[in-house]
Amino acid sequence: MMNKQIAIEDVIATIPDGASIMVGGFGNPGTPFALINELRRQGQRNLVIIKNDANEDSIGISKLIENGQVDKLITSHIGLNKVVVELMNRQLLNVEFYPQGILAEKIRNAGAGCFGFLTDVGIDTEITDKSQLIKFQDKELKIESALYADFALIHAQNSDNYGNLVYGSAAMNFNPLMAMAANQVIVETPNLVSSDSLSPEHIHTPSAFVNSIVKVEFLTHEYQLAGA
Amino acid sequence: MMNKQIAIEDVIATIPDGASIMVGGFGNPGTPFALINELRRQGQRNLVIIKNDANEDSIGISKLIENGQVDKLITSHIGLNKVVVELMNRQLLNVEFYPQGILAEKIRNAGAGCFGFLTDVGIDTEITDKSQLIKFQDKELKIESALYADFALIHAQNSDNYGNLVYGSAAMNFNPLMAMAANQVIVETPNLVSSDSLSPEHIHTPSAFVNSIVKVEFLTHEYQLAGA
Amino acid sequence: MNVNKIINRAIQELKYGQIVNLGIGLPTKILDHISPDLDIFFQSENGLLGAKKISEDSPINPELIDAGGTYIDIRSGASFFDSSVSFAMIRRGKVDITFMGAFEVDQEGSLANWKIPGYFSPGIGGAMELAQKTPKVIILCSHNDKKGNSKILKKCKLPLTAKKCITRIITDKAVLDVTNEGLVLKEIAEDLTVEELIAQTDAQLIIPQNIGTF
Amino acid sequence: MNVNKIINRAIQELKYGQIVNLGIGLPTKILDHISPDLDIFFQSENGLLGAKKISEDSPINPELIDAGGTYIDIRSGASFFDSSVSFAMIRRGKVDITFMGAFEVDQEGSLANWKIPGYFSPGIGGAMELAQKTPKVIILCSHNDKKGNSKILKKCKLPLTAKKCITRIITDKAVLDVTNEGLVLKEIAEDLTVEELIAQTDAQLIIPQNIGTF
Repeated sequence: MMNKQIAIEDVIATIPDGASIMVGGFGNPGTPFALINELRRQGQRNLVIIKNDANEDSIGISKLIENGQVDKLITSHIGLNKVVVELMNRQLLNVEFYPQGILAEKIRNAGAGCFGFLTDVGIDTEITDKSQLIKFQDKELKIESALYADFALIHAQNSDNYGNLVYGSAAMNFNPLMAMAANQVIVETPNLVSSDSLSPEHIHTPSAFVNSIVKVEFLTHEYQLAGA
Repeated sequence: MMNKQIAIEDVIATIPDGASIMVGGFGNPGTPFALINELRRQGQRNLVIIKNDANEDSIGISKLIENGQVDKLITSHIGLNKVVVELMNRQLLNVEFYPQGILAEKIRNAGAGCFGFLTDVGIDTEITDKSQLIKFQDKELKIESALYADFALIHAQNSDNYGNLVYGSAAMNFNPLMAMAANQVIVETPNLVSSDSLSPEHIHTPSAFVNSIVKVEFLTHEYQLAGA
Repeated sequence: MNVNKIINRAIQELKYGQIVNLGIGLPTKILDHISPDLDIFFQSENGLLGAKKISEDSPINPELIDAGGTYIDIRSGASFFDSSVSFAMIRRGKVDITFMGAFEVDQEGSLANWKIPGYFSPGIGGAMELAQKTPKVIILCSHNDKKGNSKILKKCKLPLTAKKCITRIITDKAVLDVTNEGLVLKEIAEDLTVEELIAQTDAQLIIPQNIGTF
Repeated sequence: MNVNKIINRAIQELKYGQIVNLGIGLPTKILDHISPDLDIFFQSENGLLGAKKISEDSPINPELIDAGGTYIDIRSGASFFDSSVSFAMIRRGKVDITFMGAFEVDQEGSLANWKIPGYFSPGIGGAMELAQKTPKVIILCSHNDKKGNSKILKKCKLPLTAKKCITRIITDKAVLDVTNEGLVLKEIAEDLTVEELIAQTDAQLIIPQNIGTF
């Protein structure tokens, strides 16, 4: 570990075709736009992307989807991206939906090194096939499997050289969960700061979960857009 | 919610005989000694106590156990408390042990409103009865049930009037997990501070999980002792 | 539809100290109309407690949005947390009230608001957990659709968000409570008769002696 | 038993940049002997990364202990987290090395260090997850017990902490590696012959051509 700083093109080049990639962010806040843009430039294909939403059209992961780099999207809600809804409806993109908190918990469960959890969310709805239910302690419950990934792309407000991360306001969302659940964690940050400027009590993601840090020299317009 | 501040004797009086109570702390740091001492004074009985350890003899939850108030202790390790080990060996106290991270995760799972999780920890050891194993995605796994409680007793370094909590250094440990898993959460803090002095990004336990706040006017000698 | 009528009636549900989640659409309009003095914590499922309408002269923080993607501000006592904690809060019933829109509701208290097969399937979002796990689920919707069909049905036909989850329904024409006995008319719009309301409602209504107006 | 010999040999396992957990007993003595310049992060399962031995003239922070209850300090780049994150880190294999004591180890790499039925059963603590989930599990123990019996067995008799989990065993007499073929002698104490070691060891040892001394 130690100095994990690396050039953006070098670290994105470690992602192969067919990789599963968790992407932080809920709408715009916390979305690692610079890492995504480099992935779009390098053009890896057959990707499985895991993100709360599909961003809006023409930005974020929507760029990867529109460019045909994504085979499957695992998500919660894509209602603010008509282009991706259209690609899904035309069966050009495989989309797997989960209730938002279940998606978060599947990722958290992987991050905790577990293999699944028991829930009753949605058991009275069409998202549950009654044949999957198990009886546990007199309740009808569903096993949701843990969701791991090969890579996570994370946007942090601050990072030190070790990869201790702090997120800004609502940009936290899925980022700390994905940083725990993925095997290789790549962080972009506009602020590479000294460790001594971070309070050890207020680290959101401890350095142990971070593999690579990219200093984003300037933030593109995407970071300034309205969210979702 | 709003002003949740309450006198220590009034809030501890809401705990009935037979209650299940999670108690924060790993060794001394994070142990709510003042709340425990009041529970000892009021003398509720037949309690189920859930804590990482049993503190050392004559302090913390050991006082409750030595006073015969505890029927059952759910814990991870009591090696630093010979008195409690002796009570267990003489079958005067029912003790249920879990691996430390499994105990933490059982509490976290309840805190997340789930009912259990799948793990392979300890499956090759005597803590696992092979008949409990289930096959899930080609792995032999154990279902660990979520661990809920009626009450949680929490020690926070800082709290505002709403119950936004911040823990000090290694005093965090089980406290934020228990604050989510218990139905009634009682916090003691030496520092009742204004909300504006807390950074919203650095709240460890959001106010939604806190029911009652006790301002501890002075800290007893127990808070100054060596840990564990 | 008289949106303001629904919103004004919805605001009467709010009490000092509550934690409240506002769904996208009609419910988020509550933030625009509420008195800033009311001591309420609005939870937004993208990970914050204490959302506040942004004032027009405040600078925008691009990292501070609500779950619908609108720029917001925060109040004193606010907190940020990750998405797993946000839904832990919801599944543990710590959000006191959720206001949601609806495509259909029924007299059993079931709700359909996330999918219209063949037309609209953007995903589930946070709706299922909010509907299933919040102690008080209050639906804000127009009483009838654009063609005049009742949205208040005997039985939902669309895929459910959650079964038997609704506490109260506030429309432009009525306030209805879901009870074990069925759907009880609590209040009726002041320009409507009970007979007119029944004619415009598919669900069976229980009509008590005393009915308020709004 | 020559404790310093074991500790000094153990310290040679440490490399720049590693994350290391130290079990109670022999392993925690590593903190006392290590160079402060070595850029290592010690994880303590009570919820911190970056533990450091407290210097004698430093004020004690009563909320800052390691998992064994000893007052410690933290280094630059340290972080605190809750117990679920602490064990998430462990179960995800983010702790590179764990040093642990042992009652018994065996030639299959299994470990017994948490319970002696009838004599010692203080609970499991963090041992099971650390042993099962850490990529490199290094055992530090005396080669023989006080009666001279080998702790390095063909098969553990005590309840296991974890099966086939050990990478390397460092005793006062030998350094042994667990391999698919069995227990390989890597290094031997300089005052001992291979024949003497074999006589003092219950487990079957694989003796390669080249053996180091320490």
